[in-house]
Amino acid sequence: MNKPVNEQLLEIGGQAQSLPSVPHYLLRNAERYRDKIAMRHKDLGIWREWTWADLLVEVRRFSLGLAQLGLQPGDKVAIIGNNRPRLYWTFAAVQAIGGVPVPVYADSVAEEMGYVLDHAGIRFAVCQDQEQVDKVLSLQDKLVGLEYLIYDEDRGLRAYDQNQVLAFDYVQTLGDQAVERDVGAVASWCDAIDNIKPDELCVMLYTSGTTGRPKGVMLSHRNLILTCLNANRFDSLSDREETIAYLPLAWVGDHVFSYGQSYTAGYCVCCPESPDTVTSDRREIAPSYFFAPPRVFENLLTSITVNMEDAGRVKRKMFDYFINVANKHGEKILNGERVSPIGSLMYGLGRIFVYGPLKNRLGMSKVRVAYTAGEAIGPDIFRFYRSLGINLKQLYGQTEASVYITAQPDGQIDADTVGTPSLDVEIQIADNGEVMYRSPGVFLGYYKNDEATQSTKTADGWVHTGDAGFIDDAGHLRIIDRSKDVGKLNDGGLFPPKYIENKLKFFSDIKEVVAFGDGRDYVSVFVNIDLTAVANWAERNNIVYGSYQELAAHPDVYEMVHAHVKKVNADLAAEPRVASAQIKRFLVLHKELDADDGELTRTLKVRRNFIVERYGELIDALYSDKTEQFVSTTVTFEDGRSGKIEATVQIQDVEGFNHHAVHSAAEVSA
Amino acid sequence: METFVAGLHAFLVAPFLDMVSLPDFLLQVIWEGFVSGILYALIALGFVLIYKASAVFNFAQGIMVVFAALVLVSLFDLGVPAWLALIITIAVMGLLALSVERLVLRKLVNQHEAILLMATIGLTLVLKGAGQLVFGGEPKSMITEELGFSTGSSDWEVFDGIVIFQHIDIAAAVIAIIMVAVLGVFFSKTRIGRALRAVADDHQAALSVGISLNQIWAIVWFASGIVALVTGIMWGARSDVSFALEIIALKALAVLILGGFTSVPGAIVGGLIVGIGEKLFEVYWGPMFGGGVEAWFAYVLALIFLLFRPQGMFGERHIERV
Amino acid sequence: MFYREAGQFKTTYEADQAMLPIAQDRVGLLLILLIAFAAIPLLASDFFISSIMIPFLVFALAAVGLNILMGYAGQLSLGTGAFMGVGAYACYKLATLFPDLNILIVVFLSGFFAAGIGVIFGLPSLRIKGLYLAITTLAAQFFLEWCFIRIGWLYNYNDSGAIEVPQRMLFGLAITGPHATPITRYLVILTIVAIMTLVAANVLRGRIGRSWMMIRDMDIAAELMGIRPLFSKLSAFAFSSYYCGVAGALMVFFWLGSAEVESFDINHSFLIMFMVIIGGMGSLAGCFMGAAFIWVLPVILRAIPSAFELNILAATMEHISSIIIGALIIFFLIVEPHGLARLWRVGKEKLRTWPFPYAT
Amino acid sequence: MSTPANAHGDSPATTEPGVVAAAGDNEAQRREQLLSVENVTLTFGGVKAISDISFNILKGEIRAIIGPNGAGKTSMLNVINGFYHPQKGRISYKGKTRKRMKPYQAASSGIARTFQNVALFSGMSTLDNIMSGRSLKMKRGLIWQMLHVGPARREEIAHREHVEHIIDFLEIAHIRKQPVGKLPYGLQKRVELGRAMAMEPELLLLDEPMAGMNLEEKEDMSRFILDLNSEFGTTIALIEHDMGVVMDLADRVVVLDYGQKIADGTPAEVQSNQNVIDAYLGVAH
Repeated sequence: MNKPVNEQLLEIGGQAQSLPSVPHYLLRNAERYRDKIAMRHKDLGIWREWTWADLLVEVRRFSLGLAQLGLQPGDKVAIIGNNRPRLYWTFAAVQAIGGVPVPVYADSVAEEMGYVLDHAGIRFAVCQDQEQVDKVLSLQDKLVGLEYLIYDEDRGLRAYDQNQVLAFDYVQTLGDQAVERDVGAVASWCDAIDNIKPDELCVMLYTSGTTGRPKGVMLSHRNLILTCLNANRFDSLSDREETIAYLPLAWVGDHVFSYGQSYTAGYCVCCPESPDTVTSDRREIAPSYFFAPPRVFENLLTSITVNMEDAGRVKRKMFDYFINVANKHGEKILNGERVSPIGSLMYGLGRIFVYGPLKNRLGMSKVRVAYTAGEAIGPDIFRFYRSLGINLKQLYGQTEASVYITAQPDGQIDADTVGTPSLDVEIQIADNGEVMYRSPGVFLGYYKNDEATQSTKTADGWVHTGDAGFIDDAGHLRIIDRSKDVGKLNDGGLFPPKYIENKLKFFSDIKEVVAFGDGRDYVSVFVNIDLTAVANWAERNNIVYGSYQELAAHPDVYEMVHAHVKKVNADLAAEPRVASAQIKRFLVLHKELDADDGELTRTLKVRRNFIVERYGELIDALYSDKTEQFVSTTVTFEDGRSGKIEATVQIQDVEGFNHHAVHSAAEVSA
Repeated sequence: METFVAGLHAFLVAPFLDMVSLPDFLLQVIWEGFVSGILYALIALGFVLIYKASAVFNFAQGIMVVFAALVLVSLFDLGVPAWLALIITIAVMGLLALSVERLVLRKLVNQHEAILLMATIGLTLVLKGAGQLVFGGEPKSMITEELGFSTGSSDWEVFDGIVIFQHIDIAAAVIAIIMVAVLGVFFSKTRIGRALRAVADDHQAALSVGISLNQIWAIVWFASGIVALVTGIMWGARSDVSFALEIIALKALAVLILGGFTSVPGAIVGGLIVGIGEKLFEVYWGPMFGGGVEAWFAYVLALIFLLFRPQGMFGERHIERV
Repeated sequence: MFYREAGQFKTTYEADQAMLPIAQDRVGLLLILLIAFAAIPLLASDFFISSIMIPFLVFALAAVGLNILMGYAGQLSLGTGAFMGVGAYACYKLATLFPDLNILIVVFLSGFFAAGIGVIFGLPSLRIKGLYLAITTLAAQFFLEWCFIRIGWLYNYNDSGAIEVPQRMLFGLAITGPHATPITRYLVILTIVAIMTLVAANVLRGRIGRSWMMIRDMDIAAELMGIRPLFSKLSAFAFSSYYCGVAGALMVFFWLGSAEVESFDINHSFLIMFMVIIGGMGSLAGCFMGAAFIWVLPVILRAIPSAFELNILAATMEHISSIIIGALIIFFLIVEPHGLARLWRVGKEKLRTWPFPYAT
Repeated sequence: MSTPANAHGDSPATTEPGVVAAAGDNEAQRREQLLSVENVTLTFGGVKAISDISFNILKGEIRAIIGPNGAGKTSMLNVINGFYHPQKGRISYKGKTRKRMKPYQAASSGIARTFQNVALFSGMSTLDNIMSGRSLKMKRGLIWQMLHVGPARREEIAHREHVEHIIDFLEIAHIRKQPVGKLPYGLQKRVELGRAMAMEPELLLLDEPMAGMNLEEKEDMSRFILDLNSEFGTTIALIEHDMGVVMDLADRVVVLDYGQKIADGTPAEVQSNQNVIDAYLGVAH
């Protein structure tokens, strides 16, 4: 088993040296980091640990067992479940015999899952528990190639057909038996790994596009390894990192952070006890490398705010005071800039009384590098965490790129950018504003979908991201919207609706925004206030109101929204490419946009076309010189009855900024 | 074997022979026991009043007796006329009841009974400290005569001997009887009394009739304050007014075991059993143990009693539900 | 706030079940032990050691004993003083009957006598609960007090009726008797108390301790889970009385030097009970806090007049401290019926969840 | 009030004492009898709580005891686990007949139970509560406990591991270290079930395991009960008010009313029994 790893090196960009496949890294780690902890899992109340040497044994046993069951190179193996060690082992075990792991979103309904399993043509499925096994079994008729189901947790599964549904342990004992029969099995297993070529298919990740069926992104060993090595180098990640794996296995981010980067850097991945205990498990582990999508940071901040509302007055005062201090100085200190002595003294006190304990509660005391990506994060939220001293950064990535396209280098952080191109990544902006990239991480293609592959990846390896953006003066990429959604104003200026809407939505008083402007003279918006936040504000300011409608139409509310819009305009004016997209007119909608009325999708996304149709007269009014407009809307009440809401909605003009005015405004607000 | 038989004889037969041989002395002993039994009963009565209405086991009842007596005597020593001193003492006990209700009980509503007990132990410490601080620790003598009680005694010739009755003892007995009677009337005839009983049965029910629990607590504490004062006067007349009484008052706890925590007649009967029993035991059996058995007789009696009838003399057997 | 636990995780059940699972607590305890074993003997005055530390330790041990019974097993007892007395008299008798026996062995043996007596007076607990039981323990208190006076054999028929501690050596050092230095006696007591507290903590977190708490919290459920009330309650009485007995022996042999029945009277029972209440029922740490509070507070109060050169009688201060302690007991019962230990725990919890008001 | 004879005569599914079978249930016939209650009568100070009731529980089944309030269901459980001693009748458990049994003897013979109003040890954490269910399985003596080394420690750890499986089974890992007193009611019920499970009972008595729960909690609890029955083969006798739940869970149902048995059989049989319908609709007796 201690056969030396074939040091077959890949050369990329003349500097990075790497092994040919991910399983090679397992062999290397089992030697180089033999007794270092590779993985932890909180199971039955305590953290079980596996060293890299243990991990190799576990993976090999399972891999040999899979081979005994007849798994062949090229066979697809579905992996379905939460973040559990055995499911991670499955990746390497399958890859070691040349198979292709296909992680699947565990929470997808049977039908969605059926499409992926069928499309990928899986032979084996490794499932976490009974729930997932049942789901797969219910699809069995459609899945002709499916041979075995292997499960991790045996609860409720003992009575299942033992010829088809096997326990993970059992498969491992099959592997052991193979070794007992033939001592050379281990060696030939290692040989098989040596035969893996860097450009062979390593993993297939299905992306759930906003439209159409999921597409299977094929990544090679080279894609994954080089991207991971570069990422490790970029943030100087070493075998000392600890991270917690809690995001879906099927998501490329988790695959790279919790598998690829861990294997290449040799760091430890910790699996939480259950999805319910992630917060406390994170606190116990205190990861040094951490990733979370913006929504996680948003929810955390909300819970911080809510918790602090229950705190005593003095403590709350102190908390607010130090958070202000952090706002003022925190980011500068984190970026290594100079701060006044008083400022750094107060920040030091804040570190003792607030930031340190807060990071401790959040389990982020030891975070060296934290990333957020996936969608835009509210600048206030982003700055909040940074001001506490957490090195939170943004990155921009895609499944097709093996994640990394751009990332923010330490010390060059701006809430509005997603950073500079990652190592070995080239970026260009197409004429229509679309961001394109080329990198060693660029995927092989979409599985069984050449058409889509060709429309996404050019012949010379450039990939269309589908996002519109531009590179600012500092060389940082700024993403403004999906490129297909970016419209043009009549004066030729860009109109990125999402970008504008998100900027407004980052104000907690504003729940939803619909921006108009494509093919029009100027930009105008519908604003939906956030009832909870505004009601709270109203209460504090002694504003009396009888209904949502009344509150929405209140002059003070308008004044507040007006101020928000003005601030957004100032932001927009600061960026030449979107300066012409400043909001000229807005109105506050008299009712909440509601999925029951068809205004939102069930996942609470705005259905723009429907809204254009339904509120045509309001839109017309926005593009006339009216200052108010009567509107009558049919609504569905909670009990299913329908009725009419009538209102006269005010429309307000907002002043714009020119580029110079912005700078002075920015100074004032600072 | 012989020593065993002799011991058995000494323990089971000889004392009774002694009793019969000197019947006048026996009567005297019983009377003495009867009188101290009445005093135990009075202290127990104070406990019962409070326990019935508020489920508070008032450990401070003993010290309240001392405290009341001390206030009375000290006021007199300061030159206050006896009748006025008595009235002021009553007022002080009222004030005490009110403050206990305000400062302690009201804040401990719905707490476990052990916690309430401990609160009254705390109260005991406060009263004891305050009493000693204000009135000093030395024993004082009761102003028996000033309050109109006779200090003399009468003899009763019987069985060829005499039994001596202290007048104050007779007064104590009479007053005790009167007090029990008054309390009986109070509980059954007056509105507040009936309310008290309602509270004892069911707090919720009492509240729904519109009775303030707080008022009731204040009233029962006041009532047991009065009982304490009377007890203090009687006891003080027989011996000195001193803090040693506090320990003796603990015997009322044994009385409660015998009589039950909520029964007025139980307190009386229990008091008499303990009082007479311990005197008889001390006089006829005590010498066998080297004397001083009065100190523990009551408790051991209670203990033995509990082993056979945990629910008390008048209590009902209680069925546990799960 | 100072409890920053992020990064402390357990990989074994041993670590997870440890008495002090939080690293900061372990450091804290280590500091306390260092102060107790090193700093105090080196720095403190004889007065501080013999009038404050030694009594404090003795009472803390007795409070541990009572707390086992009251706080953990839920059985009220007012007989602690007498159980301490049993230990003390037993120790005296053993020490005088077997002068060559190591005094520490004698001390530990004497606890068994207290345990035996405890079991006898604990028997009623099988049929009686709560206040009724408390009263039966009064019987123990007064009966035993009486025994200490009337049975001359117990004090070797001394004229004084008191027990006088003979001198005993350990490693050539006088540890009891008039020639034992306060520091020696302090260190002996400290070691014994530390070990016995550890043992108590071990028992309390194991099967037996759990069975006591089961009986305390829900005796019916406990019985239906297979706990035998007889064994459970009597073992609590035995264990508790053993601790009280050893505390009593230590009190006489390492603190007072001689004792009469007054040292074991009902007031001492109450004193220990106050320590348990103020310290916190169901908490070993609380025993120490309660003992410190109840013992040290009056010492401080007595020191106040001289510090301010006020001419107040010692007796007066005694009364004032009685009032203050009584008021504090009521105050604690109102504000925090679970005593200082709970306050500490709440405070610690606040520090752990800081800046949040509670854990989420 | 109907007489016992009347009740027997009217109910088609009544079994004679000692006879194992329930009508129409062939599988049950093959099963071994775990417990049988024969002509049990229980009175409190002259008031009959249970009069002349007979029924049995088969190994591995889920047996429901239902009936209106005050029907004597809880008293029946109390009789089974030795908390009440019936004045008349016999109870045989695992083939042995016993007249008087202490609750702790019942516990050591493999009978565990939960309570109608949660009876957790309020001063302890979830973990300790479930650990308390292991009391009977722990053997190490005082000396080892005092030292907390070697065997005592190993024993404690081994039981902790067992308890962790129960915590995992009941999905209560997130409240492992929390004091039970502050938990929501539904979770307390779950912890109580865990505590009973920890005893590894052969017969588990559940007194209204779903009382006061919302729909979701009831579904969870039903799942746990079914899994417990199928995974570990634990025989379960449960009292429940929710007829829907009883119909889903139980293999056989015995119906009590005013301390008497009015029906006994499969859920379907019982549901169509006229006496049962009357009792539930409150027809005057």
